[in-house]
Amino acid sequence: MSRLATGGRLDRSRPTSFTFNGKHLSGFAGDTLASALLANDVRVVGTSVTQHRPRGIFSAGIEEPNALVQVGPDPMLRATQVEIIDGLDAIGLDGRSRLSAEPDTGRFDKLYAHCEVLVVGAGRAGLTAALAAAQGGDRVIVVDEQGELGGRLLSGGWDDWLKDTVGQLSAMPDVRLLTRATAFGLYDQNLVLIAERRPDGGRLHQVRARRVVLATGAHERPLIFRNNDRPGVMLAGAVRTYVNRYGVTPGRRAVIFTNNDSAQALANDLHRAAITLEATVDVRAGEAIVDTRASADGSLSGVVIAPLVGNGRAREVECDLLGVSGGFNPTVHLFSQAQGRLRYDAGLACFVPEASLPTVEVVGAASGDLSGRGQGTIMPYWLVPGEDDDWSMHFVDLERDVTVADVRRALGAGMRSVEHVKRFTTIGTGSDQGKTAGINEGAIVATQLGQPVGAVGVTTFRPPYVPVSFGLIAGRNRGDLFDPIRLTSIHPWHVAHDARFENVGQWKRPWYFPRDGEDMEAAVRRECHAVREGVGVMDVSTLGKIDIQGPDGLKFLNRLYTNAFDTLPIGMCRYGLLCKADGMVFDDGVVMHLGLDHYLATTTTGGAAAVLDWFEEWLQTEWTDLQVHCTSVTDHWAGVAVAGPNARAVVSALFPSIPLDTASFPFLAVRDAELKGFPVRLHRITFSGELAYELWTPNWYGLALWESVIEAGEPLGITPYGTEAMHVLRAEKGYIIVGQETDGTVTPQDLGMGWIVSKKKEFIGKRSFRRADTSRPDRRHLVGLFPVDGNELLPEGAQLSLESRTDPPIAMVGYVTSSYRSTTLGRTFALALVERGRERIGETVFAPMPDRLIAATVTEPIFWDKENRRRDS
Amino acid sequence: MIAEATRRSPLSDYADRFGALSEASTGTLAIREVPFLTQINFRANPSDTEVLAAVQHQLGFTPPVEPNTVATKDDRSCIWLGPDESLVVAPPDQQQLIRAALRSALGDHPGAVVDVSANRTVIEVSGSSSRELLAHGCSIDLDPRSIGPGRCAQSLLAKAQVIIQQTATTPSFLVYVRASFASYLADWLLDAAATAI
Amino acid sequence: MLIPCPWCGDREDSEFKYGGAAQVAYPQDLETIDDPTWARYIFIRPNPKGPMAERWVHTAGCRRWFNVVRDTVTHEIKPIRDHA
Amino acid sequence: MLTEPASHPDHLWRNPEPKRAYDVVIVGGGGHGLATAYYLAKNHGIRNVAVLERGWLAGGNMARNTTIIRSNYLWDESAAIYEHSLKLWEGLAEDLDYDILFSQRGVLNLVHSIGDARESRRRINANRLNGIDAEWLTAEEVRAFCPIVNISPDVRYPIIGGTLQRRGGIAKHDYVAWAFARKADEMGVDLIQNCEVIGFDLEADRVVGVRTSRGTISAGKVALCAAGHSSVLAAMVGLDLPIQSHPLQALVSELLEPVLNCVVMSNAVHVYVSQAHKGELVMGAGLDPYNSYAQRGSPHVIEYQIAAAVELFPIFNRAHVLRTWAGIVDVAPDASPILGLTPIQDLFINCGWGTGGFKATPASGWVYAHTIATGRPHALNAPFALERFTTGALIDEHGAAAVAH
Repeated sequence: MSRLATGGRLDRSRPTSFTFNGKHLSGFAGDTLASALLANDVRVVGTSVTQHRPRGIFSAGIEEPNALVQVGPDPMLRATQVEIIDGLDAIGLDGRSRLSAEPDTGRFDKLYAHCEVLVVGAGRAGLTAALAAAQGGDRVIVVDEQGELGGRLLSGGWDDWLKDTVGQLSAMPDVRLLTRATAFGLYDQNLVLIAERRPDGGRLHQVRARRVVLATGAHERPLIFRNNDRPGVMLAGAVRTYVNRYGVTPGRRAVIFTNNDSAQALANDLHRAAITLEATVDVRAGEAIVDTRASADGSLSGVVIAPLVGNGRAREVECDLLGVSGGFNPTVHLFSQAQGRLRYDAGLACFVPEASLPTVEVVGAASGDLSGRGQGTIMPYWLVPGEDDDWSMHFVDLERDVTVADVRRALGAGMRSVEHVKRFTTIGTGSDQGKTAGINEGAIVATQLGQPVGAVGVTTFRPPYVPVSFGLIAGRNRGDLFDPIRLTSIHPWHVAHDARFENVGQWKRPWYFPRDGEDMEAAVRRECHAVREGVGVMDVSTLGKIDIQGPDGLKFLNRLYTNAFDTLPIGMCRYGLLCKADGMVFDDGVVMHLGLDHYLATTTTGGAAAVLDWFEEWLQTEWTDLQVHCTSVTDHWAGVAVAGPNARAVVSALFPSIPLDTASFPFLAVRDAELKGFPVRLHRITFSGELAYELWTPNWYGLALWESVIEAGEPLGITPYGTEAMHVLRAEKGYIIVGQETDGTVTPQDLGMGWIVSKKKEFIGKRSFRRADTSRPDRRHLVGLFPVDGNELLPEGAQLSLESRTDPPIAMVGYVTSSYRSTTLGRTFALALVERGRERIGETVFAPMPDRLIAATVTEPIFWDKENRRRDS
Repeated sequence: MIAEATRRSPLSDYADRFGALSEASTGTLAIREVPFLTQINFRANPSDTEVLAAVQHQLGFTPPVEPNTVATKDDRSCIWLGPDESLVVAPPDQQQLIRAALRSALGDHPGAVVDVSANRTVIEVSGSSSRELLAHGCSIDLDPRSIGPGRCAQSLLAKAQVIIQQTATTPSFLVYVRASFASYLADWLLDAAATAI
Repeated sequence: MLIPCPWCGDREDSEFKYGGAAQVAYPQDLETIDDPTWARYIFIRPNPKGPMAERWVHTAGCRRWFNVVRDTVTHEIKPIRDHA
Repeated sequence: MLTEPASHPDHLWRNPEPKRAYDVVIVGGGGHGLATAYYLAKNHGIRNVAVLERGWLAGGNMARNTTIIRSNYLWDESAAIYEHSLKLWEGLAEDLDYDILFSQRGVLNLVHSIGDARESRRRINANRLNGIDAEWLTAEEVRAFCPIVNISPDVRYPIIGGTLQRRGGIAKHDYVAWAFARKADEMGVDLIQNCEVIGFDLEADRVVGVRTSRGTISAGKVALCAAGHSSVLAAMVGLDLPIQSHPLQALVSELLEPVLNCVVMSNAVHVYVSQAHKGELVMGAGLDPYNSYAQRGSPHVIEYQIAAAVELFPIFNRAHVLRTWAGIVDVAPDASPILGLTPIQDLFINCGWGTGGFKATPASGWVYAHTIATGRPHALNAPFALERFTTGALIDEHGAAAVAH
């Protein structure tokens, strides 16, 4: 054991047992996996990713490039950040990790927060800033990645100040202290994303802060020399942390290698911990470590020291611990994400923020004030040449196993940008994102090219600052909560009656209602038959509905729709078609004239939001002179369609007092009525071509209305039908579905709906019909298709050709938009868009499928009741 | 008159689950549906003082002109929705009465009166944990220094559009949600509450 | 991004729908303009690197359209007072 | 599937000073610019060529994309140019003598709704008749091809099937760029980095040179090839382009043992993902809706995309996001490229590839080089002329390009 008898911020009364690579070990509450492993004399934690060299613990924090472990379901964590708990089971990695297929029981939570001041980093600078802001009455959030506030202060000194400051902050109501939480992203207008580690998963905090104070400290960087990757080579500051905070001696015989003053403190700590200091090698004194030696397990057993200049003799010193300090890099990741500019400070030998930003302040070591780290005087120094010109064991990026030799190859190949070198060598692309390698990369490039380090610069810092699990970011947007499920008021009945559902946008709509063991085809056949021969009922609540009021309502509708509404009397409704400015069909629906200056327009289920946005856009940004108000009432109304020859019988049973004969209630008429004390609006409209009524009621009564219709229709065998039957019925009648017969490239004329395009008035999109392409004669027209074999079903989406062969390439003249088996027609049929289709009626086209060729005859796109007798009966 | 028996609110199936949650929270959180409220969407030119005065005369409050505020008189309130738009909310079954009042207030002035009572249902979220519960899915600042009794906001809660109205300092909030989104939002609230209490 | 709705206040951009460049007028005299002019209206919009006058609509809020000037590099946003 | 990093040649390119004059100056040293230079030299013997790059070679979208390669586009015109590209990809490593890690592991498009299925079938049928490999897979076949996809009917948007292009796959973006650069350099093309174009010299309606941060360079012909920055360059000669620049976000995970054996895309939930050769998951999102030249987007776009990914692949739940970023993609109204002549003589334009640029790199270079060399569009890019926006003869690939790819 390498645990000191006393000292450290551990709870020695709480021993904690865990396993590493299957071996049972123990530590204390307060240990990280790394400190516990060191205490158990585990020096080799994993192997490197490409060269498969043994690797140990290099740092004591988030910047760890070597000690990567798999813990339970977590594929890759840093041993320096894992707090040990009883039963923790960790496995050392080889730079790669494996995902677990086990169901994940972790809970990932998400929370929004707002504050005047967000302080990132709870070291001395951060806590000082937090206290000042809090005393000014601001809401303050302090976030720190460690389990305890204090940052580097936890590694020694300042205990009283820390206890006192944290005490004050904890007592303040408007201060929130977040530990085990890493601010990983700083986005536009100070949105800060914070990943909080929780025992059962994690929580993502999304904080909007008026002001952000970055007290993110600095990362110590190594010096680079041959075989600098051996277990036992450790950042000097990390050695101090293990000794002071965890009461662990990471070695017995130590050597210090540095180019600045900070290692002096380490010497003192080593002395207190009774670790022999074999040598202090200081490049400022003209010496450097040129190589290291390894023991059997590959860990450090000694170093080779030589003068920097001249060829004085090298000497070897035995040791099992090498504390390295090449200086400090202010942690500027979040500052850079906030678009802050960096400058190279030659005196400090690092990149520092040029200046704070208007709402992002940088304080402490992060701002380049390295006094707290005791850097003192530093001799900028990066790379110790080996005894020969072999650079293949000078590691720059330990996690990615990249050496100086790789960097030299990149430069030799002609690369000059650090971004190119990064991509060529993969420096900085590991899970540590090169926290200990990035600046050294630039410095090496600079020294090799004989350029100033500042001119070479650093690669861009991108979020996240630390790896963040997918699960955390997904939060509770999973399963049914992934996207809202929209339900109608009649939904419970559909569920109770075994409906199969179809996702239509966010809505769940009944697709078909199978009865005792029916498959879909049988059910749809039965539902269609019922509507054609008897009566069917359908939930049409999902239609978009826009209430339109105001003296200019008519003018407004005339400008939007391709057809005119001037002649539409109150109490009647009319089908309407909408185009975008490019002349392509956008949506369709029915416009009801409900009263003086009062209309209601329906939209397709999927188009509701887009159409209302479209209406408002024109009203608010273009036609500001119009006195019109639009209000969405989609959810207010439940809708029940009663369709079929017996529809009138069912509806009059419910509304005996309302005359429903065609004379008094013609096609497209609208009436308000009452049923069992609740309001119902009757519309005589059809989407099946049959005699049909749509009954609307406020959705509170939707289920009651539906059940009343079912009850009244019982004697007539009323049949609930779903979207599939509805599609078949409307196709038989040649009614289009926007998004099925159209795809944003189809004009009303293409659909043969020139009849609904006004020649007289101006409307959105009209001008586009005169463009060369929209007026060419060989456009694709909507036509009907009868497969020559009436049992053959054309697949929807089948491409059509004039050539009767299946071997590509084959020229295409169109494709099948809709295709069904029709009980009504006793055969299959389809709708299709076909080049010059209207000129080809009677001709044969072919659908070359992988396994067969389907021949079909082109027909008019209407197959049922061309004369509308049934509709108007 | 209104047929109570036939009327069904979007969240009538959730009463038990809401109740169980309130119990589990030991008083820190209570969720319940407030069904069947009268809700009338009102549009009028905010600078048309004549109309505003007429509304004041008819209903005892002036439609709020200041964004994100609510005017209240007795058991009726008027929620700001936009510069020329507000939502008059009253106890159940006052549709006729309020529509008539607003219509007459408008007279022949430009504007609109639309009954949207069934368009949204209302979920009351109250208790000391209610702010944190809403903060799990709502990005706006719910702190007392930004919102309080008499204030409202339109935003997204989880992925549903909502109107949030604070009614008491307890705190207590009314969340207005489109009827078709109600069960989704209820499921989300129950799931989020598990981590909020 | 945080978008300043002139009515509801600053809100996350997820509450809004983007409306592209502002102040693109619908052509008058549609009967007479030539195809290139019409094509410009339908397809060509400013795409500046830097300050851009653009439209947003607060779909999850007051449903009002409004204009801002946003820098397409820094994402800094300045409101414009007219709401169309 | 995992391979050690490919070894790179010892020499890639010179770093020459710009000359006074070139026969052709290509503005933009991305994948398309480098490929164009290569094919100008190789196919047309035009070697007195400079590629001017504002920053570092292929440091724009080429360095930021998710490297998906496929040719299963809906319309004949798109299918033709993307299929030509795929055929070039199939011989590219050999042609450029560089291991670009091109891997035809198959591109799987998931289908979540009946409407989705109809459109997908329409597309694969068109692909087949155009001689492009395309298959329909049932949900079970989807799982057989990609075992970690969750085809449970109990998810919010269940997978009801998929389409597969087996010849589709991925390549290593940087290596592709370097390979083109190396060969172009070898044939005498000057690749000039840190050289920003700040203006153009015109004589009458003819371009004769470019002004740059490193001096004025006269040019027989100038070829714009700057993706997201095309509008900025075009504006310098008073040319308005029908394109808008948007951020397109992407991300990578840590290195993982092989878990995903193909490219998976889902238009419905806006996610596309593959596992790169070293083992990291590479994933892309949908476009941010607003115009931007900042190489970053809104976090909620990434949030939605990752939630969707975990829905499709529950096994990804504990994988980590290491790095997110955004490219600036230039999107045309019909989601198809603009490639051809401009109203200004000797000035050529290649832009509007939106999210489809990487896969088109070889073909784009091939036909652009032809257009520049002959002054006439190649048959493959003739339909993608600027005029189509006046006539209305668009090539609307929103269906196929709805999600980035």
